[in-house]
Amino acid sequence: MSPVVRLLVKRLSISIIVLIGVSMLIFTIARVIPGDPARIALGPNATTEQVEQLREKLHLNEPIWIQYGYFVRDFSRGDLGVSLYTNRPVTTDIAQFLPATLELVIVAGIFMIGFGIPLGIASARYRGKAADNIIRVVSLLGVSAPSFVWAVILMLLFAFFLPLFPIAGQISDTLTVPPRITGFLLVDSLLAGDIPAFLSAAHHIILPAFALALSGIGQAARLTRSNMVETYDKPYIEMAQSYGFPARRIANRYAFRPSLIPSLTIIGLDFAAMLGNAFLVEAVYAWPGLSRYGVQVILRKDLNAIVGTVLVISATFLIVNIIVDLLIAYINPRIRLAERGRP
Amino acid sequence: MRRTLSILLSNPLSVIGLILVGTVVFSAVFADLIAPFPSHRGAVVDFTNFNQPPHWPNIFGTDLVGRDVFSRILYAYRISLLLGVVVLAIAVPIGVTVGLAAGYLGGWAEFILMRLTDVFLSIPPLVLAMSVMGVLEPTLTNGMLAVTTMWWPWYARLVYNVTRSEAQEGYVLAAEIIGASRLHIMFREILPNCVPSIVTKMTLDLGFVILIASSLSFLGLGVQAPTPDLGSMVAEGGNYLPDSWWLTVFPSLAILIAVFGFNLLGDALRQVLGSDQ
Amino acid sequence: MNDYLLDIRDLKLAFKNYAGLVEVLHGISLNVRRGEKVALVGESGSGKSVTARIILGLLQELKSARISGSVHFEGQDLEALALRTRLALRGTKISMIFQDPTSSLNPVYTIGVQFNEVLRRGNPDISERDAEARAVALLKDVSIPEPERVLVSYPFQLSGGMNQRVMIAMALANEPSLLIADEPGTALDVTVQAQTLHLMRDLVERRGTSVLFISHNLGVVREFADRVYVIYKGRLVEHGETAELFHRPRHPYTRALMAAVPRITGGGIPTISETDAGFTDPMIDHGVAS
Amino acid sequence: MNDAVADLRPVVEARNVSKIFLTGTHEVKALDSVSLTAVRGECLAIVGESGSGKTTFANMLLGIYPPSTGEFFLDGELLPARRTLPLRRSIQFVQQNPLSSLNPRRMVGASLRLALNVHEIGDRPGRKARIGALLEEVGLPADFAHRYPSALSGGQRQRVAIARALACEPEVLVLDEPTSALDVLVQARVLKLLDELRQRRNLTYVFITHDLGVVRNIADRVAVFERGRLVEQAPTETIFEQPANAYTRSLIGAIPVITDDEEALRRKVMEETSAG
Repeated sequence: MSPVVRLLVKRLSISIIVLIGVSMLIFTIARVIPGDPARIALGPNATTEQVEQLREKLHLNEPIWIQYGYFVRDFSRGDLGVSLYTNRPVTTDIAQFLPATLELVIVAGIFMIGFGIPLGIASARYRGKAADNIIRVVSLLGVSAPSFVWAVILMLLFAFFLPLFPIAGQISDTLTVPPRITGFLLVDSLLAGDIPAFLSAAHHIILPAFALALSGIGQAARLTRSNMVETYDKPYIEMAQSYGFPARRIANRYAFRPSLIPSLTIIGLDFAAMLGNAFLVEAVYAWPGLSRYGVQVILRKDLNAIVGTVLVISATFLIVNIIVDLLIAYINPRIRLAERGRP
Repeated sequence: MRRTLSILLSNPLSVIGLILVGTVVFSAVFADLIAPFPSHRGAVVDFTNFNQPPHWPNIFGTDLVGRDVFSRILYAYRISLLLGVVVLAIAVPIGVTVGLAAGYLGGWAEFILMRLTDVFLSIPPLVLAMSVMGVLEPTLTNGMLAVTTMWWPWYARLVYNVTRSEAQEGYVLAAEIIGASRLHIMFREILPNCVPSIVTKMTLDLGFVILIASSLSFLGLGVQAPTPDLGSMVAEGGNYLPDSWWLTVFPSLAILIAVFGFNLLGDALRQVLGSDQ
Repeated sequence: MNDYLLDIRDLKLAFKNYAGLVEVLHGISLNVRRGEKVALVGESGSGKSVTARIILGLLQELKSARISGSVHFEGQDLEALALRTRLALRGTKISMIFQDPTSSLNPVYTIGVQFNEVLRRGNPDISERDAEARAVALLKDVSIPEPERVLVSYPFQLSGGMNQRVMIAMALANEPSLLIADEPGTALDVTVQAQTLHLMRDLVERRGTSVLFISHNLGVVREFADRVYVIYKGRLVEHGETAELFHRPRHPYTRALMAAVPRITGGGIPTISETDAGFTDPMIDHGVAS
Repeated sequence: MNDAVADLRPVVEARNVSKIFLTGTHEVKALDSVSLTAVRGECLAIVGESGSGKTTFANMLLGIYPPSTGEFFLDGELLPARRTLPLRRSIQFVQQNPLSSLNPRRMVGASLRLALNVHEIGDRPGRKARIGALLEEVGLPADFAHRYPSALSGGQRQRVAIARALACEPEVLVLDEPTSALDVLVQARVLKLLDELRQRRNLTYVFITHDLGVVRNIADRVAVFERGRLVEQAPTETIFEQPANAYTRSLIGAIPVITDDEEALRRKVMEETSAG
């Protein structure tokens, strides 16, 4: 078995253990609710019999581990139960709302890497100089406000005062939405060959994605900088300098790649944070993603929907982490090739 | 200590951080004395002076029921800082103990504790806090509980990493050879060497707790009205953009300034204490 | 002018920190002729490694470093050269070997990739195929048995001794006139260190490369160098031809240093006085027979 | 008379000790059935290069991990895998790098006090005086107890590490390259101290090193390890004058020396190699 395959198998099995842990944790949290979820779901006008029927249906009268057993049984059939809020299967709800959120997060992730890492490289290369200080302050500002603050500020600046971008929504109202294939509007509009729709969707996503990405950009820049500055102290950088390679080449080639290895793990975690922060940005820009659904189901103590939503988000995060691990393995030959035995 | 301070004061950014943090802490502690309208922290209604842009004496304007935005920001700082201190006071000891045990003992303890930590870390922080907050009544205590739930794993991970590398150091081996107990080695030998990293992170985190708590209340899952809260102020004001801009802009800037201050200070400490992770 | 390849005059170095200036070099003057192997020997913190880095211009990039004095290389004043010209000397006319070979090679690129870049420093137009052929030949010169296999390996896959040979081959690849060796092989086992040192000596003698050899190990210096400078706390204290200096050390510091080395012929652990009396006495120069 | 006989009994004995490490999928034999003894008051040097197994041997003697097969004995008693406090106290350790072996955030006095506290040596008030005495015994002023390691030089730190090992009042001291991180002048002073302490306290040294020059002048007996095997053991004089093993000869031949006498010895040893 090649080392990469072994790594993948190991990571996958750990992720599954963690996911089981997440399901148990969130299941426990969802079941310690004070008050009767059935009563809350049915409202004050329902009769006692109706409430009792729903409790029976949701197995609420059984001990919690039995309830968890039912949950696992249903889950293995791809059934996350029915939402008490929408009266639809939770899987249907998630399939409807998740793509918009993922689309937002992916675009924000591209911004985070595309802006954050080059800023970090520049900062490290000019460490101690003016450019470094400016980048450090700006990236610190980036991480110093929650996404909703950036969302509000960007909206004020670039949608109201300078009306460059639309205020809300995913696509212009005057356009017909392209047929849903992947759920990702940017992809679907391209698949449909509908260029105006694509441009409108792109136009709509820039501001929320940037608001979501700002703290990630700052974090990525800071991380890249600090890991690269550490790498600059390594003997192999001094050796590269002793060969007179240009500073830019030393930064981009000799210092960047080794320092990316520790940065990538944290960037993966930041991606997770963005999945959560997307809730904040979606609320500001009326983005039709998982946010409103998630907040509503939490406020209504909609057990199945809460568990389902959190599980899907965690699974997405774990998948991202596995991808990050594979990227690290690709960059780091020590992982890619089995290490020599040590005495 | 004196060396630490003299290095801190020699860097303009750290000085700015100190000033910002000092200002925030001062205004939270002495809100009663500074706030022009102390009673506006509660459910006061003044329909003769509502939704007014900044003017004297309401320098940050008034909200939809006529309360002074500036006064409310001061009291919001007080609650945010209290929340931050309490959360860290609970989360740090838990996280540190878990991290030390997992990092030093290894084996099954490490596997179980770190997988447990992974479980918490693989739910986005905000989503975890939201779920806890959602099932509980939205009170300040429960807010603290929700944020603590998501906070300790970060300390567990930090201390675990530091412990793992410190455990390779000769002084740990030396203590083992002498026959010192595991508790001694964990808490008296290794822990002091984790302190710089922990202190740095705590400084940064006082800012980030404010950030997360405001995010929760922004979504309506935090401290409830009429208690002043920066997140809910932004959320309320957001509906009246761009005309009543002061309702959102000032609380937003208040969050930014507080978190930025703690970040500057934490960064400076990181450099001085040499705890770059 | 003189015929020195490297001529350092009254070199001073200080570092500025928050507490003030810390002087590291108090004005040292030393030279290396063409084809000569000169050692700079001293304990840790004596200033020997920073001297090497000043020659290459690596310390000048530090904001905290204060440097004065002159460094002439091939008759040119290095400080007077434009940065670009000075950079052009590195890796072509002057190259350097570092203490720990394995951590001095970049961990994420293969030896072949790194070798290729070094060769491109000397000849930017060299083709991929020529570069590989040249690398293989150079690795053979340092007695590496399977050069093709080594070129596709990463540093962590090779032993310390093997990496040391690779580093020597790289340093000599562009036929520099001056090789600076900073504690070469100190991180290696004695037998490996002995082998690579002999190898390096043979190679530089055959090519007529000058060497500035920096070490704390008197034994290694005695075997390698033609001429020796002894440095103590940023000051040169004694200078002479190797045989002369080792037979008749005159400076109190040099004598203490030599007395402190345990002999394999026995004689017990030397008694070294706890005081450093006389260590800062003026420099003794044995002169050089021409 | 009885004392003399007792003194020749081994204090430390290793019987057929082997260690196998698992790295990934394959096994590495770090030590291959080594048997060795050290008698009371002796300095036994263990010499070898990296991968020779000398550090593995020391680690198992110290109980850091158990041997895969074979046993260690102390004063004729089998050493168990889990060491009791009295056994820990009997075998102490001085590491190569004092910068790492002293806790940077604990004062020198606290590091020494730990040993006294763990083994309940002396009463509480007496421990302070004992710490001062230990520091003076290794040639440091007593008030160094209130310093942090960062305020000491390399040689001073190593003296503190030695004092800490002595605080346990051990019988056996395992010294792992105790002077190789030090400058040569400091090394000579620390070696002198170690030699005096051994005589004064009748300690047994297991001295792990790669530096044959040091070995020649401090050890009574030498054991040469090569790739996990004990290839030669003999009194120091014999090892240097008439080395029997080819590897031992190559080690001696590789030492950089500074006098003509040493060079002559080295040449003699190497000639025997080519002749043999």
